[in-house]
Amino acid sequence: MISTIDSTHLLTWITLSPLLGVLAILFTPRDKADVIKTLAAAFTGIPLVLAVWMYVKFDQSLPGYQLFDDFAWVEAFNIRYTVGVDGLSSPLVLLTSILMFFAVFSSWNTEKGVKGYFMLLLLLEVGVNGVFVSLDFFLFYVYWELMLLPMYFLIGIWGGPRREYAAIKFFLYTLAGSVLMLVAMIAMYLHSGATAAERTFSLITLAQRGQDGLFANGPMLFGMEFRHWLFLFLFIGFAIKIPVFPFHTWLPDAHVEAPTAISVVLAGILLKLGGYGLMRMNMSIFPDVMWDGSGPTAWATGIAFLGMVNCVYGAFVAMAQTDMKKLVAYSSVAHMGFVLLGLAAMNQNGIAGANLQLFNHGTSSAMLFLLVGVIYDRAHHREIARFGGLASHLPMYASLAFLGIFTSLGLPGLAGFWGEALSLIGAYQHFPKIVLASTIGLIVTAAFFLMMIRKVFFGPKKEIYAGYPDLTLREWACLTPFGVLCILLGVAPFLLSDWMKPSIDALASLFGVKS
Amino acid sequence: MDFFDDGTPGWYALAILLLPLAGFCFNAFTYRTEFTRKRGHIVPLLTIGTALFCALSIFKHSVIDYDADHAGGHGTHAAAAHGAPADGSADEHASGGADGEHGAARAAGSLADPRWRWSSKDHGGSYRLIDTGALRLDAGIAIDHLTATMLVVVTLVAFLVHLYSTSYMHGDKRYSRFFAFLQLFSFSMLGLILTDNLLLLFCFWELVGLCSYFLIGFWFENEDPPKASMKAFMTNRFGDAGFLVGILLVYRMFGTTDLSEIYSKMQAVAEGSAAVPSLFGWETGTLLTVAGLCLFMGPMAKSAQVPMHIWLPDAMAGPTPVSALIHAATMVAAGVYMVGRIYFFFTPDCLAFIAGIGTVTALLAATIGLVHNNIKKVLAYSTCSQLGYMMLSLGVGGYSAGLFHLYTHAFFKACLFLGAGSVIHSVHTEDMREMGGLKEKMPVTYRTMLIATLALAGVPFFSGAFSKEMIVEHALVWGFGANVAKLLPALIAIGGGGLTFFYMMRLINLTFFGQPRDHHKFDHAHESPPAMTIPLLVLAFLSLFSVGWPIPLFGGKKLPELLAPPPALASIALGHDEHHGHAGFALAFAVLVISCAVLWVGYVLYKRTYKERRPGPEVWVARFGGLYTTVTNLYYFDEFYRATVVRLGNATARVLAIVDSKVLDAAVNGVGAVGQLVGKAFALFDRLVVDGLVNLWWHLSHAISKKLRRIQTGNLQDYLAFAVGGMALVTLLFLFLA
Amino acid sequence: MDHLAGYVFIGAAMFVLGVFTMVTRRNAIYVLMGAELILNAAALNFVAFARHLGNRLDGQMFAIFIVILAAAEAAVALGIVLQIHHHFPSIDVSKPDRLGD
Amino acid sequence: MNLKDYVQDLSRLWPEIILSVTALLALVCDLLMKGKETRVTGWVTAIGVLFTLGWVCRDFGDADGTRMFGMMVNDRFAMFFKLLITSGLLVVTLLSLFFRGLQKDGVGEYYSILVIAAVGACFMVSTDNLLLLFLALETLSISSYALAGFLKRDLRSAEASMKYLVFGALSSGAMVYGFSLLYGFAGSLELPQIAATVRTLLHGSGHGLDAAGIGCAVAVVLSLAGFGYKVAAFPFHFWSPDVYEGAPTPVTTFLAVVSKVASFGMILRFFGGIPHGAEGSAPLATVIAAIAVCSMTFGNLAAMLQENTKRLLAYSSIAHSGYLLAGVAALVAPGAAGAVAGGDAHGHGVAAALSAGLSGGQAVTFYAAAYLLMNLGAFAVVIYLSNRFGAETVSGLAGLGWKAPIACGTLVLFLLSLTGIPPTVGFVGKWYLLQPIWSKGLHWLAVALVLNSIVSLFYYFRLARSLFLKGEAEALASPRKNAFGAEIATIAVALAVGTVWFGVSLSWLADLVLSIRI
Amino acid sequence: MDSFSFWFFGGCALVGATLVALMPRLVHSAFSLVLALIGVAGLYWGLGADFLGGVQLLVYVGGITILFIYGIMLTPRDATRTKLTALLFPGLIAVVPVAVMLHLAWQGLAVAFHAPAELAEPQPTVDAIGRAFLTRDQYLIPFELASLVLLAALVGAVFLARRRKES
Repeated sequence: MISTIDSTHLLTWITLSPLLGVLAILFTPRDKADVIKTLAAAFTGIPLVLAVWMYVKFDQSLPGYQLFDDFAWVEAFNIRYTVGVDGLSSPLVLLTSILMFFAVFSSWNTEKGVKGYFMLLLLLEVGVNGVFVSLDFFLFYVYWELMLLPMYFLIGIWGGPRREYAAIKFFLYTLAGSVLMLVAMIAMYLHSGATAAERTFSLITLAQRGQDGLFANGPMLFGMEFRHWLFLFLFIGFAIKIPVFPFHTWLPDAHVEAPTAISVVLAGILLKLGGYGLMRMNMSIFPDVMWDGSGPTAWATGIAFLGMVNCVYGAFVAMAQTDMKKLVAYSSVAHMGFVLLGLAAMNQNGIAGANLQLFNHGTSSAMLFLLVGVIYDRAHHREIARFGGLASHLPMYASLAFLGIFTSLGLPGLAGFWGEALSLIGAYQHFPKIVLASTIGLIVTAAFFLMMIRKVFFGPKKEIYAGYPDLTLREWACLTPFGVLCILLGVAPFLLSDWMKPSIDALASLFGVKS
Repeated sequence: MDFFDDGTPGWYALAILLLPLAGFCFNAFTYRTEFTRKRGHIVPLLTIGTALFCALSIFKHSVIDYDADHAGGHGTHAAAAHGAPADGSADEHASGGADGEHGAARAAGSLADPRWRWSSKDHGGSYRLIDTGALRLDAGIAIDHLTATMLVVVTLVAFLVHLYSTSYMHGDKRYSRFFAFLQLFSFSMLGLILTDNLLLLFCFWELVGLCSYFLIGFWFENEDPPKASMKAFMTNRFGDAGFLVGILLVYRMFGTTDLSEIYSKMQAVAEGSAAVPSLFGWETGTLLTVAGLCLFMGPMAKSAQVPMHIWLPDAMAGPTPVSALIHAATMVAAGVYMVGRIYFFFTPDCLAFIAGIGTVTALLAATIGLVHNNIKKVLAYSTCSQLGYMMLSLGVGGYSAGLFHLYTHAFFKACLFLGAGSVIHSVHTEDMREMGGLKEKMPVTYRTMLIATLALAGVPFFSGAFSKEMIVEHALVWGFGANVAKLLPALIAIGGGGLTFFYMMRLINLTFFGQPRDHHKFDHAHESPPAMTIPLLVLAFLSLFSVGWPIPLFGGKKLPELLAPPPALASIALGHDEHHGHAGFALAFAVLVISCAVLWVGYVLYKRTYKERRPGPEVWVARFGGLYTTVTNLYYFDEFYRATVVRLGNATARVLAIVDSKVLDAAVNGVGAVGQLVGKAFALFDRLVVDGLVNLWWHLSHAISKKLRRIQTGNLQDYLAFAVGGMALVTLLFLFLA
Repeated sequence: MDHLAGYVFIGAAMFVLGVFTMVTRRNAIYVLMGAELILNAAALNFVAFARHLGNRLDGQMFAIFIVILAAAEAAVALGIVLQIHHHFPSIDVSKPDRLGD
Repeated sequence: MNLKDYVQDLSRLWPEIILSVTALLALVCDLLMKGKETRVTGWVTAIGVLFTLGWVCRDFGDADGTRMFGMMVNDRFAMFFKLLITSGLLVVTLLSLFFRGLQKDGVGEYYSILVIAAVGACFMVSTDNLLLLFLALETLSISSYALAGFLKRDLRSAEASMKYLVFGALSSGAMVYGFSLLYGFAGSLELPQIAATVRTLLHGSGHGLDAAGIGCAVAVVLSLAGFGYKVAAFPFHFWSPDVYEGAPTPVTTFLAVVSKVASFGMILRFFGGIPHGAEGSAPLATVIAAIAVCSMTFGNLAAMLQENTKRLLAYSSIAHSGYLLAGVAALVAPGAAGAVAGGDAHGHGVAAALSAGLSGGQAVTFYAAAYLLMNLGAFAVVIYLSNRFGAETVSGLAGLGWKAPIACGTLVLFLLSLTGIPPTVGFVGKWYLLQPIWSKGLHWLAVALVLNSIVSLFYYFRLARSLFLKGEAEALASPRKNAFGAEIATIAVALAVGTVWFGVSLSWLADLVLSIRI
Repeated sequence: MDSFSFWFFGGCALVGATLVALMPRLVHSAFSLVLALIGVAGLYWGLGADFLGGVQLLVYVGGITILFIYGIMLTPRDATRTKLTALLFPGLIAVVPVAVMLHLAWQGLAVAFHAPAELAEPQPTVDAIGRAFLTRDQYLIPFELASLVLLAALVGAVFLARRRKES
C-alpha cells in the first residue's frame, strides 16, 4: 500500500516546522515584538519554501499519494502517523503555506498580545497543513480539531467589536460538525475489520474497502442505512466548514469580526477543508452513496441542490449587505456553492472545477479580505455607503481591488472563472435544472460586486478620504502575489489542473467515468 | 511545428492578438512614469498600427491572394483543409466560393464546410489551457474569410479611434489609462474574433464586456458613467448567463466546445450518423432550438437587441471615441459576428426568432431615434436599429448580407460617432438643441458626417445602400410564399430606411444647418485638429466606396461573396432545408427602386418638416402627442422593467412623472431593486430564521438551564426527596423495560 | 422459611420509616435517627438472610460492620451538627441554604 | 495459619500500609510541631504519598490477579486505580499545602483524614467483596464528610459538610439496603457471584423481566443510588454543587477527582462481572445509559449559567460522570466487546473471529485517568486564581489571562481537554469511550455524548472568554503576595504537560489500558 | 426461635421506628429509637446472632443514643415541636414509591431466594466471629480498616466539635 517512504520527511517538515516557531516564540521575551514577528515570518517561510520544493518533487503524472511518511503511532488501534499528498491535497498545502506566510506580513501591525497572536497563527498552520497531508483518519481528526482553538482566540482576542460572539459561534458550529465526524470515524473504524488487527484508520485502506462495498452491508439504524448515517455525519462535519446553507451563519460573523489576516486564513484556507474533506472522505469512501452505478443518487442530487442554494442564497444575501467585509464573506458562501455543485457532478469536469474553485477562491477571497483590511486600516469603518470615489484617491488600491473583485465574480481570463465554469459544465451533465437555477447566482454575484465598486470606488471624490495614502510597500508585497496568482491561474489554469488531473481521474473513475 | 512557418497567417494572427495586450501591459505597468503619463498613446498606436498591418497581411494572404489563385475552384474540395500538409501553405486549402446562399455546399453534395479555413491546430499551434480529461480546452486560432475581414475592420477602426483619441482625450488626467483600456479592449475583441473555441469565445466576450464597463465608467467621478457602466455590465451578464447555459447545452450534446468539432459533430447529426443525447425528454429539434436560443441570449444583450437594448444608449456616458469603437463599430457587432460564427447551429425556428427580434429592434430603435435630442443617443439608437437590421438579415438567411452590413456599418457609424465627438469636443454639449449652424465652422466634420449619414440611410452608391438592399432582398425572398407575417421583416426593413433617413437628416440639420441656437457655444466652436479629422476622412472615404463594392477586388470576387454561408446543418438535420429562391436581378432592381422611393419619402418629410416647416416638427409633435410621448420615453422600456419588477401600480402615469429625472437609472434600479429586495429578504431570513433557529436553540438551552437550576434549591430535604424520587423513576424505567 | 418474610417486612418498614423521617423531619437529630433506622433495616436484612441461607456468618459480619460504621458516622455527624449549631443558631437542616442556585 | 501467606499478602498491601502510616505520621507530626510550622506536616504527608506512589509503580508489574486476604484482588486494574488515587492524592496534598484557607489549625487532622480517605479509596478499588466494598466506601465517605467541614470559620463549609453527610447517609443507607437485597438474591457477598446473579436475573432477553428480575432490579437501583451519589450522577447529584462550592477547594478537588475516580473503580468492580462473553444485561445497560444521558445533559445545561467557578466545575463533573457512566453502560450491555455494530448479520464473518477490542471497562478506566489529569489541573488553576487574585466567579476572572498567562493558558488547555478536543488526553478519553459504546450498538448514546460535548464547550469557554477575551482593564487589583503562585503554577504546568503528552503519545497508554482486564 | 419473641421484638422494632418518625417531641423520638434498636437487638438474638445482638445494645443503645441525647440538649425546646400533619403529605409522597419498590423487591426475593430445605439450629457465634476477625482470608482486612474509619471519625469529630483555639 505504501510503497515508498519519502526519505526527507518533507511533508512532516512542512507540517510541523511551524511548531518549532511556536516554541521559539514561546521563549522570546514578550516585549521583543519585532523579533517575534521575524520569527513568525521565518517559520511560516520555511513551510512555504518546503511546499515549493514539494511542488517540484511531486510527480504530476501519477495518481495516488506520494511523498509518504509513515510510522506506527498507536499500534493497539492501528493508528499510524501516515502523511502523503496527491493531486487534490498538494495544491492546498501550497496554498496554505502561501497564505500563512502573507498572513504574517499582513498582521505586522498587530500590537496587542503579539506573542500569543503569532504563536496561535503558527499553530493554526500546523493544523491546516496537517489536515491536508493526513492519510490516517485519526491523525486527520486531531489536526482538524487542532485548528479550532487558535482560531477561537485569534478571532476572540484580536477581533472586532462582536468578537466574543463570533468566536464562540465559530467554535461551537465547527465543533458540532467535528463531533459528528468523530462518531463517524469511530463507527468506520469499528466496521472496517472483524478483528482489532484488521481494523484501520488509514484513509487509503478505508477508501479501498469502502469502494469494495464494506459499508454497504451495515445494519439499518433508525430506518436509515448504516453507510448513509456515516455519510451524513461526515457531510455535516464538512458542510459546516464549507459552509453549506443552513450551516453557514457562523461564517459572516467570524469573517467580519476576525482581524484581516485571520479573515484571509478563514476564507482562504479553512473553507477549503470542507470541500477537501468531502472528496477525501465522503466521495472516496462512500462512492456508492452518491452514485448508484448508473446515475447520481438522491444524496448527490441533494448536495447539488444545496450547492445551488448556496450560490443563489449567498449571492442574494451578499447583495443586502452594507458592510464590505460581510459582503465579501457572503460572497464566499456563494462561491463555495460551486464547489458543492462540482463535487456533486462526480465527473472530471465537475471535480476539476470544484478543485480549481477551492484553490482560486483561496487566492481571490484572500485578496479581497486583504483589500478590505487595507481600507479599514485607513478609514476605520467598512460601510459601503460611506465610501465613494476611492478610485480617484487610491488608484493603485482601486486597480488591485478591481482585479480581486473581477476574479471573484468569475470573469473569464481570471482565475475565478475556471472553477465556476467547469463546475457548472460538470454538474450540467446530471443536474441541468439545478445548474440553470445556479446561474441566477452568477448574475447576482456580479450585481453585488458591481454595486460595491460603484459605491465605493466610483462616484465623486469625498474630501474625508483625500489624505489617505495609497498602498504601502508592505501592502503591495502582500497583495501582489495574489494578484499575480489570479491572473496567472486565469490564463494558465493547466498549471493547477494538470497537477490535479491524475487524482481527479482516479476519483471520477469511482463514479463511472472512464479516463 | 509549422505554425510559425513562413507563409501562414500564424505569426500575424498571434501578433494581432498579443501586441495590444503588450501595449496594455506596458501602459499599465509604467503607469507612473512621466513618459506614459504624457505620451501614453505612443506604444498603443504602434501596437495597434502593427496589428492593422498584420490584419491587412492576413487579409491579403488569405483572401486576395488565395482567392485570386483559386478563382475557379468553387466547391470542389472541402474538408481537405483540415488535413493540410506540413508546409502549411494555403495552397492546399480549399475554398468554397459563394454562389448563392447554400449553393456551394449543396452542389458538392457534402455537408463539410466548404469555405476556406485556416486553423492553427492543424499546424501544431495551440495553447492548452486546461484538460480535465472530459473537457480539453485548446486555445487555437481559426481564420476564415469572415475572420480575416473582421480583423481588418476591427483593427482599422481601432487604429483610427486610437489616433482620434490622442487629440480627443488630450489633457485628461487618466490619459494613459484610457489607452491602456483601449488596448485591452482591442486585445479582447481580436481574441474574440480569432478564437476557435466557443468557451474561449465566451471568455473574450466577457472581457470585452469588462473593457466596455471600464470605458463607459471612465469618468467615474461623474454621476452617470458609473451607473451606466454597471447597467451595461449587468444587462450583459443576463445575456451571458444565457450564453453560458447555451454552451453547457452544447457541451452536453457534443462533449466539446471546439467550434470545428462542434461543426463536425453537427455534421454527423445532419447526416444522421449520430444523435444528440436527449435532455428533459426533448427531441433533437427542440433541443437544438433551445440551445440556439440560449446562445442567442448573449448576442441579444451584447448587440443591444430589444428587450436588452437598454444599456446601449446609457453607455454613451463614456468618452465618444469609446462609443465609436466599442458601442458602434466593434463590440456591439460581436453579437452579429458570433451568430455568424455558429450560424450552422441555428434551427429555422431559432433563426425566425432572431429575425423577429432583429425586426422589432430595427423598428423601435429607429423610431426613438426620431425624437431624441442628444446627438450621441440618436446615434446610439441608430446603432441599435442597424444591429437589428443585421440580426434580421441573419435570421432570414441573409448570412452574407448581414455580415456585410456589419462591415459597412462599422465604418460609417464609427465615422458618425467620431464626427459627433468632434462636434462635442468643439461645442462642449451633446444636446442638439444647443447646436446648429456649425456647417461653416466645421467643414470637414460636416462633410464627412454627411457622407456617413447618406451611407447609413442607404442612399444609392454609398456603402450602406448595398448592404441594406441585400438585406431587403433576402427578407423578401424569405417572406414570399409564406404567410403575411413573414413579410413583416421585409416591410419594416424597407420602411426603416425612410425613418433612418429622416432622423439622420434631422441630426445633420439640427447640428449643422440653420442658425446657431447657442451663440456662446457657437462662438467657441472650431474645426478639430488633424488627429481627429484624418480618421473622419478615412472613414468617410470607406463609407463612400465601401470596401470596393461592387468591384470584384478580392480574387475576382466582391466582398459579400467572400462571406459564403456555411451549410445550415441544423436545418438539414431537422429536414427543414427548404431552398429559398435566389434574389434575381429583377428583385434586386425592384428593391432598389422601392428603397429609393422610401428614401424620397423620408427626405420629403424631412424637408417639409425642417426646411420648409410646413408643418414644423412642433405640429407633428402636437398631432401625434401620445405617440410622441411614448417614443420620447423610449417606449418605456426602462420603465417597464422598473414597473413590472417593483410593481408600482399604474405604470404609465408613474413613468410620465419620473421620466426625465431618472430615466438612466431606471432599469438597473428596477432589477437592482428587486435583487436588493430579495437580498434583503434573504438576509432577513438568514438573520431571523437560520441564525434565529440557532439562537433559539441557544435561548432554549439557557431557559432550560435556568429551569434546571431551580431544582438545585439549596434545601437539603428537597434534595433528599428528589433523590428518592429519582430512585423511583429509575425503577419505573426498569419496569418499563421489563 | 420460618419468619423470613416477617424479618424482611420489619426491615422494609424500618427502611421506609427511616426514609420518611429523613425526608420530612427538619431537625438534624431526627434526620440522623432516620439514617440509623435505615442502617438497622439493612442490618436486619443481612442477619435474616444469613440465618436463612444456613446460619452464614458473612451476613452477620456485614451487620456488625454496619453498626461500627453507624457509630463512626454518628460521631462525625454530631461534630457537624455542632458546627451547624454554631454557625446557624439552630439545627434545622433546612436553614442552611446559602449554597444552591 | 500460615505465616508465609500473611507475609505475602501483606507485602502486596504495602501501598495501603504506607498510606495508613502516613496518616498517623501526619497526626504525630502536627502534635510535635504544636501547631506552629504547619507546612511541615503537609510536606511529611506529601512525602509519604509520594513514597506510596512509587511503591504502586514498583508493584505495578507484579500485579497478577491473585486474591489476598480473602476479599481483595491484586490485579492490574486495582493497581491502575491505586496509581490514579495516589497520584491524585499527591496533587491534592500539594494543593492543600499551598491553599490559603488551610494554613492554620487542624492541619494534622486534615492530612490524616485525607490520607485515610485515600486508604478507603484504595481498598474500594481492589476488593471483590461487598462487605469490604461497603466498608471502604464508608471510610472514604465519612472522612470526606469531615473534610468538607474543615473550614470551621466558614459557615458555607459547615453547610456543605452537613449536606454531604445527610445526603450520604440516605444514599449509602439505600445502597446498603440494596446490598442486603442482593445478598438475599445471590446468597453471597462475593462480587462475581452477585454479578452472575444480576446477569441471570436481568437478562431481559425478549420476554422482559420476571418477578425475580424486577426484584433484583430494585436491589440494583438501590445500590445505584449509593454509587450515583458517590459519583454525583443524576438524580443523586444534588449534594455535589453545594458541597463543591462550600468545601475547601483542595477538598473539592479531592471529592471531584480522587473520590470520583475511585468510585468509578468500584463501579467497574461491581458491574465488571456482568458481561460474560457476548452476554450482558440490556435493561441494566439502558437504565445506566439513561442515567448517563440525564447526568451529562443536566450537568452541562445547568453549568451554562453558573457564576461560581467551583460550582461550574461541579456541574461539569456531573456531566463527566455521565460520560463515564455511558462507558459503564457499554460495559454491561450485551454484545461482544469491540464487535462491529450488527456485524453478526452480515458478511465478512465479522462476528466469527473477534479479537477483543476495547471494552467499556477499559474505556472507563482510561477516561478516569484522563479525567483525573485534566480536572486536577483545572482545580489547581482555580486555586491559583483564588489564591493570587481572590477570583472565584467567572466574571471575576476577567482579563486575568493577561496577568497570569501561563497558569491561565494551562487552564484553557484543561478546558479543551474537558471538552474533548485533541490533542489532549480528554479527547483520547472520549474516543476510547465512544468505541465500546458504538460497538455495543448504543448509537444514540454515542450521539448524545458528542452532542453534549458541544454544549459543554459553551460554558468551558465562558471561562476562557473571561480570562482572555475580556479587556485587561477589568482585571482585579495587583496580585497578592505569598500566594504560592509559582508553586501552583508549576503543578498546573506539569499536569498540562501530562494532558498533552498523553493526548499525543498514546501508544503505551493504550497498551497499558488494554492490558487491564475488565 | 419461637413466635412470641419474634412478634414481641418485631413489634418493639416496628412501633419504635414508627414513633421515631412520628413523635412530635425530639426526646420522645429518641427514646422510641432506643425501643426500636432494642427490638432489633432482640430480633438478632432470635436469628442466632447473639454477639451481634450484644453489639447492637452496646453500641447503639449505649453509645449512639447517648450521642443523640447530647445533641438534643443543644436544641431549644420549642424548636423541637413539629406538627405531624405537616409531615404527612410530603412524607407519603416520598414513602409510597419506596414502599412499592420494596414490595417489588420482596416479590422477587420470594421467587429467587434459595433457602436450604432444613434450617440448622444456630450456634453461638462469638467465638467464630472472634476468629474470623483475625483470620487472614476472612475478616482481617475489614477489621483493620474499621479501626482506620473509627480513627478518622474520631479525629474528625473531635476536630469539628472542638472549640476554636483562638477566637
